[in-house]
Amino acid sequence: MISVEDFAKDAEKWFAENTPRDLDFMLPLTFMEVGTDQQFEFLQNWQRQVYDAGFLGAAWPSEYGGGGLTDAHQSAATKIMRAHNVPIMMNTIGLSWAGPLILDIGSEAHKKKYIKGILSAEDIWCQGFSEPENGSDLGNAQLRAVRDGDEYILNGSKIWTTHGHYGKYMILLARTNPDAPNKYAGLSFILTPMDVPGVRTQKIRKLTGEHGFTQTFFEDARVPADGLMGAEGMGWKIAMQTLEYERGARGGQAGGYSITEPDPLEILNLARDTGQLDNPVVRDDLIDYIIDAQSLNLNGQRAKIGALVRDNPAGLPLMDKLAKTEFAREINQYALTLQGTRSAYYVEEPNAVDGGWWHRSYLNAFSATIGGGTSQIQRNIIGEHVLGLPKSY
Amino acid sequence: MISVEDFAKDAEKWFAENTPRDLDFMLPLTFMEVGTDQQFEFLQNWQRQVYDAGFLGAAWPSEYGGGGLTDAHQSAATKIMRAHNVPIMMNTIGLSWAGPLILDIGSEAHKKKYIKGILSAEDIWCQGFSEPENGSDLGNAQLRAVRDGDEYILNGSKIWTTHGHYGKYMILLARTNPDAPNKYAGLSFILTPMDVPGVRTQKIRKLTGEHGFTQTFFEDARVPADGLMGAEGMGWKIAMQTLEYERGARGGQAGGYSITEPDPLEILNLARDTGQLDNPVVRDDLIDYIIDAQSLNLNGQRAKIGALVRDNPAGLPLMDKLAKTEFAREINQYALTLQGTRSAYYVEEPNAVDGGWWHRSYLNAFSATIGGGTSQIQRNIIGEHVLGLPKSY
Amino acid sequence: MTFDPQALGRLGITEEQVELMDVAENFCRDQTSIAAVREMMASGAALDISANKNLAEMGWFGITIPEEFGGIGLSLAEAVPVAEQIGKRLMMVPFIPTTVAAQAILTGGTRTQMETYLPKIVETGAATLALSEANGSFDLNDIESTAVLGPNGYRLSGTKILAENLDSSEILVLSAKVQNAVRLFVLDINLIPKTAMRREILIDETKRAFTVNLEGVTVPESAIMDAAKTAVTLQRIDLASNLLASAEQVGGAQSCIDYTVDYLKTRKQFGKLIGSYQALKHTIVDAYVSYEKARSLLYAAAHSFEEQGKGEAATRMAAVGAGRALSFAADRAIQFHGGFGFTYDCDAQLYRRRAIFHDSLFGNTRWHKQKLAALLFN
Amino acid sequence: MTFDPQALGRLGITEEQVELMDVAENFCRDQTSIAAVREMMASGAALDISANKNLAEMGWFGITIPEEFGGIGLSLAEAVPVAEQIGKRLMMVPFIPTTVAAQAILTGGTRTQMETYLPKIVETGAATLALSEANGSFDLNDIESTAVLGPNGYRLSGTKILAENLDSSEILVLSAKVQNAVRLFVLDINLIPKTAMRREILIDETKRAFTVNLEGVTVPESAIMDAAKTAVTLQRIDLASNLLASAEQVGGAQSCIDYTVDYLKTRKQFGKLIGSYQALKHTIVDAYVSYEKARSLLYAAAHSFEEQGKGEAATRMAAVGAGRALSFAADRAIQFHGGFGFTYDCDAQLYRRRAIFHDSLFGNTRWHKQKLAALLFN
Repeated sequence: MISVEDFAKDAEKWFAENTPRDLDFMLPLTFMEVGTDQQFEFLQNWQRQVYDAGFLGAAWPSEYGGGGLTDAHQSAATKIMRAHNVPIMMNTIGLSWAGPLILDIGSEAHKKKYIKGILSAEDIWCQGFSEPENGSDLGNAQLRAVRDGDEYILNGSKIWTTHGHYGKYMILLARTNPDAPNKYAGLSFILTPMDVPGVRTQKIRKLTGEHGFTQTFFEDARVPADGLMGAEGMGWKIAMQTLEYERGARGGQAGGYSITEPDPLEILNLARDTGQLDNPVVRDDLIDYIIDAQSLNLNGQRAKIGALVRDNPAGLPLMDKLAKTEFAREINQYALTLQGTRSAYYVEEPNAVDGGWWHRSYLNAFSATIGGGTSQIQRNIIGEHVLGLPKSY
Repeated sequence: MISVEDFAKDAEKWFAENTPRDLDFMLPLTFMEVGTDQQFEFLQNWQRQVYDAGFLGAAWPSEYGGGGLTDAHQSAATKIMRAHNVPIMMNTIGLSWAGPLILDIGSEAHKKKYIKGILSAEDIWCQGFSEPENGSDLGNAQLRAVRDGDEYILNGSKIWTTHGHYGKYMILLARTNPDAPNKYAGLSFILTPMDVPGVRTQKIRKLTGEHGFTQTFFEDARVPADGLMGAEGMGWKIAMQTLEYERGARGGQAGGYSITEPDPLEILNLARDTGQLDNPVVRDDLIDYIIDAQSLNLNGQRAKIGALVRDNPAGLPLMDKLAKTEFAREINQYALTLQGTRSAYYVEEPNAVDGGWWHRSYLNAFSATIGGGTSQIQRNIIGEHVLGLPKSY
Repeated sequence: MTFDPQALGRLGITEEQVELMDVAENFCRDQTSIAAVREMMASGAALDISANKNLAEMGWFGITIPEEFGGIGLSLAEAVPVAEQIGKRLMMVPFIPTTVAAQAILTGGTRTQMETYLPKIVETGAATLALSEANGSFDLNDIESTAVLGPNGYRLSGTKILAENLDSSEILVLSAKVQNAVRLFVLDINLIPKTAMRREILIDETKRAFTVNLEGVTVPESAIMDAAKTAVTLQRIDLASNLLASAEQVGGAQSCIDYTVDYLKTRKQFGKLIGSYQALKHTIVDAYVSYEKARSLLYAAAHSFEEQGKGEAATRMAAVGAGRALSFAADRAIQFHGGFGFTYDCDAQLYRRRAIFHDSLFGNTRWHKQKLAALLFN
Repeated sequence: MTFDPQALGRLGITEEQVELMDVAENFCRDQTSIAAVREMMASGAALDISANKNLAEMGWFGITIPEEFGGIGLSLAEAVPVAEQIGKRLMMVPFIPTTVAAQAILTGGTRTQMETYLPKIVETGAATLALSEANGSFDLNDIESTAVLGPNGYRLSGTKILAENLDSSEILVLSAKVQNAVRLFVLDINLIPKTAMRREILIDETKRAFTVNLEGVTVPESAIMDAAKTAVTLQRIDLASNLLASAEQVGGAQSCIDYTVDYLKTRKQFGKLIGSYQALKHTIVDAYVSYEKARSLLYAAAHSFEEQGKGEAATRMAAVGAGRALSFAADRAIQFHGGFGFTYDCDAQLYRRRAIFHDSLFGNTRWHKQKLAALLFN
C-alpha cells in the first residue's frame, strides 16, 4: 500500500495542477447552494475527476469502487483539497449519508449497486426526510409506504430536497406502520429510486431567486422493497445514525469536503478593498469575527484530542453545526455593511462588489441555519443532550 | 384653586431651595435599592418634607390628607422633581399601589386610616405577593388565610419584601379558598398590619452585600378581616389592578417618582473623566446607549399621544418595564468597562471610580429585571397580550 | 460637549399628520397587495403606474411643495406618515425620490427652476436624483463627475449610479464638479439619451435604479443650481432621504412583524403552535420592541426635522433605529418561517432585501453613528 | 497585512498538561468547597492558608521555574490546567501573581535575583507584583512612580494600586521610573512598612489587593532588574497574567454554568421545570457554547504561548473569549436564579464579581481587541 506521505505528495501535485481557477461563474459554498445547471454540471464533472484521480473514497473498499486505502490517506487528501480551496464534492448526500450507511449496514448487493455511482457522481443522491407539515419534527413524517409483495407503494410528499430534480436515488423516511406505539416506531428507511412512475419533482425557488431544491410528490409510486435498510420500524434509528455520519461523529465519510467554510481573510480583504480597514469601529468588529472563526477552527482541532473534551465529549460535535452556520450568516451579513452604496446591488450587476457574492452568501446562509435542524432545534439538542436540561416540547 | 402655573412656580422655587445636595453617602435609584438605615431615614424624612410642602399627593382628596388639587398640578410638580433630580419618594408601595387602590375601592374607614400615613411616609407599606416557591408564578400563591370571626388567621411565607423590616402594613395576596375551580379564583387581597403576633421578618442580604428586603413569616397571625379588599376570591383581579396603577396605565398615583432613570449624560461624563471619549469604539458604543435612552424617553412621550399608538395601545405601556430595566442593566454594566484597572473596586473603596456607584448600580439593576415579573415573563406578556401569540406554559 | 438629551428632539404631532395617517393607511391598503407587488416585480415593470397616478391625483407628490407652486404646502413631517404606509405595503411608487428632488429644488434651485419644475412634480411625481458614484461612498461630496461650461452649456463627464426610477422620471437633479467644487443641476431627463441609462440589478426587486453615463451629455447653463446653497442642499437631500427612508422601513418592519406573527400563530410543529416556543416568541417580541422604539425615533425626527441643531441628530437616530428594526425583524422572519422562509415565495425575503437596499442609499448604521458621535461629542 | 489564520496558534497538548489536568482537578476538588470559600471571604482571611501550603508542597508554585532553581521546569502551558481548576473552585490561593512574579524574575532578573528569589517562591508561593497606579491605565508603561538612586539605594516615590496578596507575600516585583524610563525592581516585602499598605475593597471578595504608598521607601541598588529586559519583561507579565487569568475565568465559567444548569433542572415555576423554557434553556446553551469556544482559545494560547508572533495574539484572543464567557454566563446566572439570584447567598454573584475583577487587572475586552487589531492589521 502506498504510504500516506507519498499519497499526500501525489495529491498535492494533482490538485496544484488540476484545481480549476478563474471561472467566469460563481461556485456555491455548499451543495445546497447549487443554483444553476452550469454549476451542477461543472461540479459533477469535477467530482468525477477527483474520484478518477483516486482522491475521493480512498478509504472505501476497492471491491465496490473505493480506493482500498486507509482513513489517514483520505484525510491527507481532504486536507490538501481544503488548502487548495478546491470546488466542493457535490454528491454530498451520497458521500456523507447514503454511502457510509450502505457500507455500514447495507447488503452486498446494495454495495455493488450504489457505491461506485456515489463516488463518481454518476448517481446523484438526495434526501427525503422533511415534509411540508413537519419541517423540524422529522419524527412525525407521514409519507406512507405500504408493502405489496416485493415492492413498497409510496404516497405522500417530501420537501426541501436538494438536487431533487437531478436525483437518481433518495434516502427516504417513510411511515410503514401508522399504528405503532409512538410516532418514531412507525418509520422505516428506504433507498428509493426516483425514476419510477408516480414520482414527480417540482422545483422550489429559493429566496436568492435561484432554483435550488424541490418538492417531491409520490403517487402510488412502486419501489423495490429490497431498498429497506435494517427492518421496518427502525427508520428513525437509522436516520439518526446517518446524522452522525454527517456530523463526523462516526467515521466512514467518503472524504473530500462539501462545505466551504467562511474565511475571515476574505472579509479582511473586502474591508481593505472598500477602504474600511482604517476605521477603528470596523477593525473592532473584524477582530470579533476573527476570534470567532479562530475559536471554531480550534474547536475542531480540540474535538480530536480526547483529554481536552472528556468532561463533555458530545459538546463540541453537537454545537458544531449551530456555531458554524450562525457564524456564516453573521459574517456574510456584516460584509454587506462594508460596501457603502454598492451594497444595493445583487448578483449579475456589474457595479456589485465581488459580483454580489456576499449578498447571495448571506441569503444562502439560511439554508444551513434552517436546514438539517434549525438553530433553534440545535439549541434544544445541546440543552437536552449535553447539559441534560428537560425537554421543551 | 391655585392655577397649575402658579403651583409649578411654587414647586420650582421650593425644590430649588430645598433639594438636598452633596450628601456624603450614596442615594438609591429606586426604593428597592435602599440598603442602609441611613438611606432609609434620610428618604423617609425627605418624603415627609415634600408632602408637608404640598408637592406629593397634591391630587388626592384633601379630606384624607391629600392636596385636593388636580392631576395636572401633581404632574407639574413631579416634572419639576425630575428636573431637579431630587431624591426618590421612598414609600413606593403605599404611593403607587396601596394608596391608589384604597382610594379606588377602599371603604371610607380605610381611606381615613391609611392615606395620610402613606403620603407622610409615617406608615411604611410593603408588598406580599411573591412566595419562595412561586417567584414568577404569583397566581400560585399558597399563603393561607382562614376566616375566623372578625379576623383572618394567616399561615405561610412571603419573600422579596422590600422594606419588610420597616413595614407597618402589607398588601397581601393570600389563599382563602384552596378548593377554588382554578388557582386564581382562590386568592384574596388583604391589607395586613405587620405589628401583630405571629408575623416575623427576616432580612435577606442582597448580592450587593447590603440588606434590602426580607422574608416574612406568618404563623397563626391574626389580622382584622376588614382589611379584605373587594370580596374573597377577587384577589388576583385586584392584584392585577394594582399592577396597572404601578404601570401608570390607570391614573391615581400620588405623584413624585420612585425610580431615577439612567441618564446617558452620566455615562458620557464618566467616559470623558476616564479619558475614553476620544476612543472611536467607545464613541460608537455610547451612541447606541444615547439612541436607546432617547427612544425610551420618546416612547414615554408617544404613549400619551393617542393617534400615534392607536394600532397597539397596550404595546408601549407593557414594554416599558422590560425596555427600561434591561437598558439600565446594560448601561451600568458597560460603565464598568470605562474604568480601566479601577473597575476592580467596589463601594467604600477610596480608589473606586465614582465611589463604586456604577458597580452597585449594575448589581442592583437585577432587582428590576427580576422583581415585578422577570424580563422573561415580561416578554411572555408582550407576546401574548400585545402580539396575540399562544401561551408558553 | 454639546449633548443634551432634552435637546434631542421631542415628540409631537400635527393635525395634518393625523389626517394624512388615516387617509394614507386606507389609501395604501386599497391600492395594492403583496400579490400585485410580486406581479410587478416579476414583470420588470418600471413602477405601479395606476397607484402612481392616484398618488398624483391625491396631490401627495406636492405635500411638501408650497401652494404657490401648486403643492399642499405642508412640511416633511407630513410626508412621513405617507412614506410609512407606502413602506408597509411595499408599494412601487416613486414617492421618496420625488419628494426629495422637490426638496432639493426648493432648497437650492433658482426661482425659475422652482417655477419650472415644482408644478410639474406635483402633477406627475416624476422626479429623481443622480448623486452616487461607483466609489460607493456615502459622502455626497465624494464624487468625480465633472461639468465644464462651454458655448452650449455644461458638458458633463463621469458616471452616476443608483438613480432611482430614471426611466419613468421627467426631471433629474444631479451633482458634478465644476472647477473642483461640487455643484447641483436640475434638468429635463430627455437631455440624457436612453442609451446612456442602464437598468441596474438591485437587491430589492421592488426598487428600480439606473447607472447613467454622463459622457457627452450637455445641459443648458440654466440647469445649474444656486452655488451658495450647494452645501445646505446636499445636507437637505441627505436628511430628507433618511427621514423618508426611515418611515418606509418602519412601515416595512410593521408588516414584516405582522406577517411573521401570523405564521407563529398558525404553524404547528411537535404538536404545538410554534409561537408558543419562547425561542421564537421572545425574539419576535424583541423585534417588536425594536420596531416601536424606531417608530418613536421616527416621529420625533419628523417633529423636530426643521429645528436647527436637532433635526440632523434626530434624523440620524431615526435612521439607525429604523434600519436595525427592519433588518432584525426580516432576518428573524426568514429564520422563523423555517423551510418556507428559505423560499422566494415567502415574503420575509422581500423585507430583508428592502432593509439592505435602504442601508445602501444614504448611509448605513455605522455611518450615521459616526456622524452622530461627531455631532454630539465634538 | 500580516494576518494569517493558520498562523494564529494551533491547538495541542503535552503529556504533562494531561497529567496536571487530572491531578489538579482532583486536588482542587478535595481542597475546598464554596462553603469554605464563603467562610474565608466573610472572615476577611488573607488567603486559604491550608490549601496554599498544600499547593506549595505539590510544587505547583514552581511549575514554570527551572529545575536549577528548585522548580519543576515546565512551561506556562502546564500552569494553565492548574489555574483553570483553581478558578473552577474559586480557591483563595496566590497561584497567578506568584507564577507571574516568577516569570518576571526569570525574564528580567539578574542571575543573583533568580538565585535569591526563585527557590523561595517554589517553597512558599509568596510573591506578587505592584504595577498599576491610580490613573487606572492598562498600559504598564503608563506610570508615575519614581525611583531615585541615592547613597543607600533607590528611594521610591509614588503610589501603587492592586498589589495582590501583599500582606501574605514575601517577595515583590514593582515598577517605577528611573530617570523617566520604566524600570522593574524585585525586593523583600519587609522593606515596605506595614503602614504603607492599605487593604483595598474589591468587587471580587475572594481576592485580596492593596494600595502601597512608596513615599520614603528605599530599596537596595541590587533590587533593580535588568534594564535591557524591561520591555520584554513587562510584555511577559502582561501576557502571562492574561493567560492564567483566562484559565481562571474559563474554570469559573464552567462551574457557573454547572451551578445554573443544576438550578434549571430542579426549580419549577408554572408547574414546569424552568429549564424547559427556551428563554432560559437556549440562553444557557449560548453561554455554554461561548465557554467551550473560550476553552479552545485558552488551550491554543497555552500551546503557542512561547511562539514568537503567535503567543500574543493567541493570548489576547483567549482573554477576550474567557472574559466574555464568564461575564455572560454569570450575568445570566444571576437573572435565571430569579429572586434567589439577587441574594448574596446565590453563588452567581461570586462569578459575576470575579469576571469584573479580571476585566480590570491586565486589560479588558476592548483593550485586547485594540491590541489585536494593531497586531493583525498593521
